[in-house]
Amino acid sequence: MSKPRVAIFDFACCEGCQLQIVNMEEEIIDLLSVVTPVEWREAISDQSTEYDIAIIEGSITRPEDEERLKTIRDRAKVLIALGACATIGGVNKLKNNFGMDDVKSSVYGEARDMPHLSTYPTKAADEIVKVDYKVHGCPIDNREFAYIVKCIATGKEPVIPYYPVCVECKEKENVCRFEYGEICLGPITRAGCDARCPSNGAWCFGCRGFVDDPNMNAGREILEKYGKTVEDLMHRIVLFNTGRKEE
Amino acid sequence: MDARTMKDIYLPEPATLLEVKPFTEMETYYRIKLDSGRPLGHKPGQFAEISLAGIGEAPISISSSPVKTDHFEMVIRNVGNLTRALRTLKDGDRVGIRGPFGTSFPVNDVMKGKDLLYICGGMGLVPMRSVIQYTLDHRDDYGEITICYGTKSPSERLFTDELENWGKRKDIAFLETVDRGDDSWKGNVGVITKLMPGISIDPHKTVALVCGPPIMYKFVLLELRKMEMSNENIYMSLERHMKCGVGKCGHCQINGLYACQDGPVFKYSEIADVKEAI
Amino acid sequence: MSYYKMSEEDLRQWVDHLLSKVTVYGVQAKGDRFAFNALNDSSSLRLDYDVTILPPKKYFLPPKETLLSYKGQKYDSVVDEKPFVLFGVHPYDLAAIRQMDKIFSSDNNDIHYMTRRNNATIVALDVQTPSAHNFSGNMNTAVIEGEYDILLTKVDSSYVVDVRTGKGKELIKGMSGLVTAEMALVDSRHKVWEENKSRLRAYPLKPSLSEIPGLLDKSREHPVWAEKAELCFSCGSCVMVCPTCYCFDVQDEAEWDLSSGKRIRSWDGCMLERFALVAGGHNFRKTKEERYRHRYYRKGKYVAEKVGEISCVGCGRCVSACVPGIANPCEVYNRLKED
Amino acid sequence: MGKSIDINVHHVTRVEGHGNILVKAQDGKIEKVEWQVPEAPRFFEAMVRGRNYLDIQTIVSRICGICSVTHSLAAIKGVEDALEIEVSPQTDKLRILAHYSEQVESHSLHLGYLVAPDLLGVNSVVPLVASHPDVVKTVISLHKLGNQWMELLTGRMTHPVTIVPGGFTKLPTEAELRGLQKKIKEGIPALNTLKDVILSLASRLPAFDRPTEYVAVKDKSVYSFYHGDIASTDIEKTEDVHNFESCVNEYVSPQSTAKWTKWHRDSYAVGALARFNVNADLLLPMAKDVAKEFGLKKGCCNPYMNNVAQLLELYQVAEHGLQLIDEVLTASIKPEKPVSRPKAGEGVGCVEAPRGILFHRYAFDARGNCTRANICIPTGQNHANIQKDFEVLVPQFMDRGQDELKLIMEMLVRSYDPCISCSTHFLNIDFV
Ligand SMILES: Cc1cc2nc3c(=O)[nH]c(=O)nc-3n(C[C@H](O)[C@H](O)[C@H](O)COP(=O)(O)OP(=O)(O)OC[C@H]3O[C@@H](n4cnc5c(N)ncnc54)[C@H](O)[C@@H]3O)c2cc1C
Ligand code: SF4
Ligand code: SF4
Ligand code: SF4
Repeated sequence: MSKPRVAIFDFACCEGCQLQIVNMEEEIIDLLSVVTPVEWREAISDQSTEYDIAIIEGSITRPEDEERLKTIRDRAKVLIALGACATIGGVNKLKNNFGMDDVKSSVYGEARDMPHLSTYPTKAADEIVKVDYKVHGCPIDNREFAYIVKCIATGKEPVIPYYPVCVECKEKENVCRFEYGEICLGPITRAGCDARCPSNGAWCFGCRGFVDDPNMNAGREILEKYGKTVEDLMHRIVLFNTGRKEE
Repeated sequence: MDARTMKDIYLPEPATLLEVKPFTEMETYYRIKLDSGRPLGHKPGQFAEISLAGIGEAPISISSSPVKTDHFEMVIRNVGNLTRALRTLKDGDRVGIRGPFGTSFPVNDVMKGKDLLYICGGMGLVPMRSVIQYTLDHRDDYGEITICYGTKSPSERLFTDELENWGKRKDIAFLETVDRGDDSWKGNVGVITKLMPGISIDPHKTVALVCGPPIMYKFVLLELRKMEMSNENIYMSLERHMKCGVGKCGHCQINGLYACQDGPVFKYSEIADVKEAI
Repeated sequence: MSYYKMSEEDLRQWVDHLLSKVTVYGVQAKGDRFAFNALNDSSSLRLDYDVTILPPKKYFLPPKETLLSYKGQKYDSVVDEKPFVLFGVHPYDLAAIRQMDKIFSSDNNDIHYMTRRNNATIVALDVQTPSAHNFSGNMNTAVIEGEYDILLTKVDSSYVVDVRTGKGKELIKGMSGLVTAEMALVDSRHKVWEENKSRLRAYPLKPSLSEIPGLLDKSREHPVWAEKAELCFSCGSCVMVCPTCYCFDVQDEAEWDLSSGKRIRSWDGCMLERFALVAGGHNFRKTKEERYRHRYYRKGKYVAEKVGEISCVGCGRCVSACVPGIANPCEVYNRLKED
Repeated sequence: MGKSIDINVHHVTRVEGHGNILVKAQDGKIEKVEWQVPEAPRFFEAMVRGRNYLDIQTIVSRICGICSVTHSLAAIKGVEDALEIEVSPQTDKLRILAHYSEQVESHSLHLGYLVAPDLLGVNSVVPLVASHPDVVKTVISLHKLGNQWMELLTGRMTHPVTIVPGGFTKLPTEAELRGLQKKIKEGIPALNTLKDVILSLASRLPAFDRPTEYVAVKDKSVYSFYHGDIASTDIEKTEDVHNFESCVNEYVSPQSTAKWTKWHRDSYAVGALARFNVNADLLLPMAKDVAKEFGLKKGCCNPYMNNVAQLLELYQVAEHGLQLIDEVLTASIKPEKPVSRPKAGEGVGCVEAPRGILFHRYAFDARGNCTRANICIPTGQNHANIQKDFEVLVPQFMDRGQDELKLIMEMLVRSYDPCISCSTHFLNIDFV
């Protein structure tokens, strides 16, 4: 591909993943040497319908967004889902644990039935269109983003960790959160974040989605060993992985 | 040990692709020369690591006979990053080479003077071709030579010119089959083991050499047993995931054996009890 | 061979002296645990630690390291030649380094590992505080003879400094007021050693060490593999923390110019799902059970046969790192012996 | 000239989130002037129900990537208020320090990447890389300072990890804090460069005054972002944060269906200018000097001057940040662990986001699970004020022609530094 044209689009999300691109700081200039941005509402004023690579941030929560996503997919040669909202639904899927009417009235009360408040259970991008690459995480890790962009530019399939966060957590020489009696989602969550949360004294929240074959059965038995229940585990899992069985 | 005088076992040597030729939809043929002019110096059955900077490295069998020293040949199936990138290269492009590595077929001792039975499934012909060529180059050193070759379909046959040649030769028996035929295919149809009952050999003066996809070995071995071949006289080349090729990375372990160093060519009697081998 | 006697205070002074000349990695507190890290001054050095979270292998085989750099299709070796001192290595970890040395120097010499190794001076330290999971007493590695440049043993309130090699001598050179240890003190280390051999046995090991390879030979179909593996997360924690595990992966990473970059080696592990997966999609150890079994065969037989001793040094790190609590080599080998 | 105008900016660019501007005028008669927000509603208040108090800040930080620390802090304060958790002075100082990092990150991003292109007459920061490399370098260095500062205190750039109810999961070391102090000091020359650039372009900020009410947090002795009551330029007395609902007075506008806010007038403004108008006397010397240089005085009612107020706040947090680090270092870092336990209760957390005052209210059951939440975000509070500005601005600037009017209107929206994706509570109006 000769210098691909890139457009970035956002759906329901906090735009924190786009911010990670901005957070590349000086490296953005390098990034611009590899791709040409043609639409990026948060950073530039241009808008375009012609692009090779579309980067999608955010979840799909309304019928009109679904249509917009399909149009983008049709136009783009390559579609990248950026961040947990797009790759797995992320926190937006917490909503799916409730009825939609309940969700609307609890926030908007009387106004809940207004047409622009239409909302349906949150979907990740790949529940609607084919996604070519996923940049996992909430927010994404911009080094991984840079790596994936470079791979696409060189025609290489990026090698994304398939194994759990524990691998990186060990490399970071952390004490396992389970030793502190906490439930950590590290053993079932895809690595690639450098065990960011455990390395900062927290448990893994599971924002990169599950590994290919999470051992849920083990999860259950082990909880007993640590005096926890399946409910405790689910309470934690729903945060980023509501309704997500496995990748 | 002074680091400066030690050789870096991971450092590829520069090499040039003399010829790049697509063989089938999936496989591409490469003729390669080391830039230093040094002959690769491989033995039949060995492999080398081929590198493309930025993409990666992979173990690939050397497909040509060691008799040719000014270049060597490889045939590579497009299955992933490196192999896909290699397919886009042109004559004159550069690659990196490490090797040769691994064990080889015993052309100069065990095989000498024996009848040879080659059984190659699909890509298995690629490593086997180096030893087939070698034994044909030294035809007088060996007894009867039988080559069995099976592919999934006629379009997947490799080295078709050579196959035709083998078919015409009177001093060897060449048998072929495909799993599924097509309109143009006039030959045998069926899996490779279907060829075997028709072959009559003297199990005591025959060496069998086997290479093919993981699934093939079990069935071929059953047939060889029926022919009363002893495990001592069966050689096979095995594939495993490999990262270093020099016995460090751990990926290619077959129980306690390293496919990169103890293999890829194994005498079957040495691995008959190695549970993960077949 | 020479023996000196130092108080803990002298020892710290010595470390500070070293720090003015060379990088020293020593054990420091990390939260409520311990880890090897670069020392800034001797005050944070802990000689009473029980076990470090990661073994010192990280200094010879780092979690991530650049093997080569490339520009176009031209490669160059990247070799880390900085000398350093590893201060306070316990005997079991030293035994593991001895095994790794064999792996990385035999047959094909790995200059990346070996250069670091040759540039390292190792100050060993006899265990003062046993960790809760250490069973090095069972593995013959609670005490080590040789392999080190200097060995420190705390006897009562002073340290015996046993200088073994030229590198060791170099390290102690320039220290003023060195006091030679009297022979009685040197000999009294045997008491410490005997004590360590018997107290570093957090778990019983029923088979003898020489028995283990044979036991494994006949235990491929043993039910213990499936039973334990049932709970395995394939998380690789056990291999990452193991001082004798050395499997690795290699990947290329491009710079932004897309034509130059690095070939990077990183830790990998046979417990991870795709470790033995080949291009055609065939996974030679597809199930958790196969992978779990492989690890114990590697420790007790495969690598053991290569290096001449059981490839578990009994540090107990895998025992504490495994969330489901299934990674205890003693438990596994005992089961094989029992049935 | 300028008789008929038809502006339809579908998604104002270089703002966080989606907002549209609509103006229709026929023969000089204005038919429609609207500020719309078609952002997909995200329902955070509904989603946190049933979640444990330990998870609240993790969820609500995802309301907004650019004010994630602020949302986390508001949530944590709300939780601690409800659960009656007291934190140590060390935690308090380090939180304020963490909060400052976001002001630096957000303000420098806003001024450098989003506003500067307008002032320099280009479409985005991209052409500036070639035309004004020094400006870009300066902006990057400040933005990076904010991010490194944030990463040190919160464990990450965007979506903090370490700040939790009761304290910090991981504390910075004293050496790291000293390193930060050094970096902040090194950042001051960059700030001066940015200031000089903006000063040289200040004349390009449209001259437009519209008196309105300004609302911000007020504390006794510091220019506050974190502690304090609710203050308004329309009244003397401050209001307790627990009564925030009676200040924001969310209502449905007859002109649109959006929920807007008002207090003593039709609309009020929040943000840097509001904070300045409320707290100007408490600025530290460096920021005071900058105000003087720009001629910015308390009582300013030109919304475009919000950009200048942001600039002087950069000085303010840098100077106060240095002081806070000194105080923490003097007391030396104590290894405290966060302590908290579940309990039924209700509480409010109020802090200043870079773009204005933010309120979170939560109720918890005895197990510490959330039963109710109400979040009132600054951009929601500014929407009505933007609309009112538009209504006065359009007739004043209509003569300038469609293109310039459009730019001036976009610049107005950007000057509020709206963070529309935050608008969990904002309803939009019919689209044309
Ligand atoms: C001794 C030996 C001889 C071989 N000879 C030939 C040959 O002559 N012709 C040929 O086409 N192929 C041969 N192979 C297989 C070849 O090495 C793999 O197809 C190649 O490594 C795939 O690399 P890639 O970068 O294209 O794929 P990747 O993108 O790296 O991977 C695709 C898939 O292959 C797996 N894989 C990665 N590396 C290896 C590896 N080194 N070995 C096996 N699987 C891997 C990955 O896990 C993944 O599932 C041989 C392998 C061995 C061990
Ligand atoms: S803290 Fe979490 S990620 Fe780290 S090792 Fe433990 S379970 Fe795995
Ligand atoms: S197997 Fe476990 S106990 Fe043995 S050396 Fe490795 S980590 Fe230590
Ligand atoms: S640490 Fe335990 S769960 Fe993880 S791979 Fe090893 S045995 Fe399996």
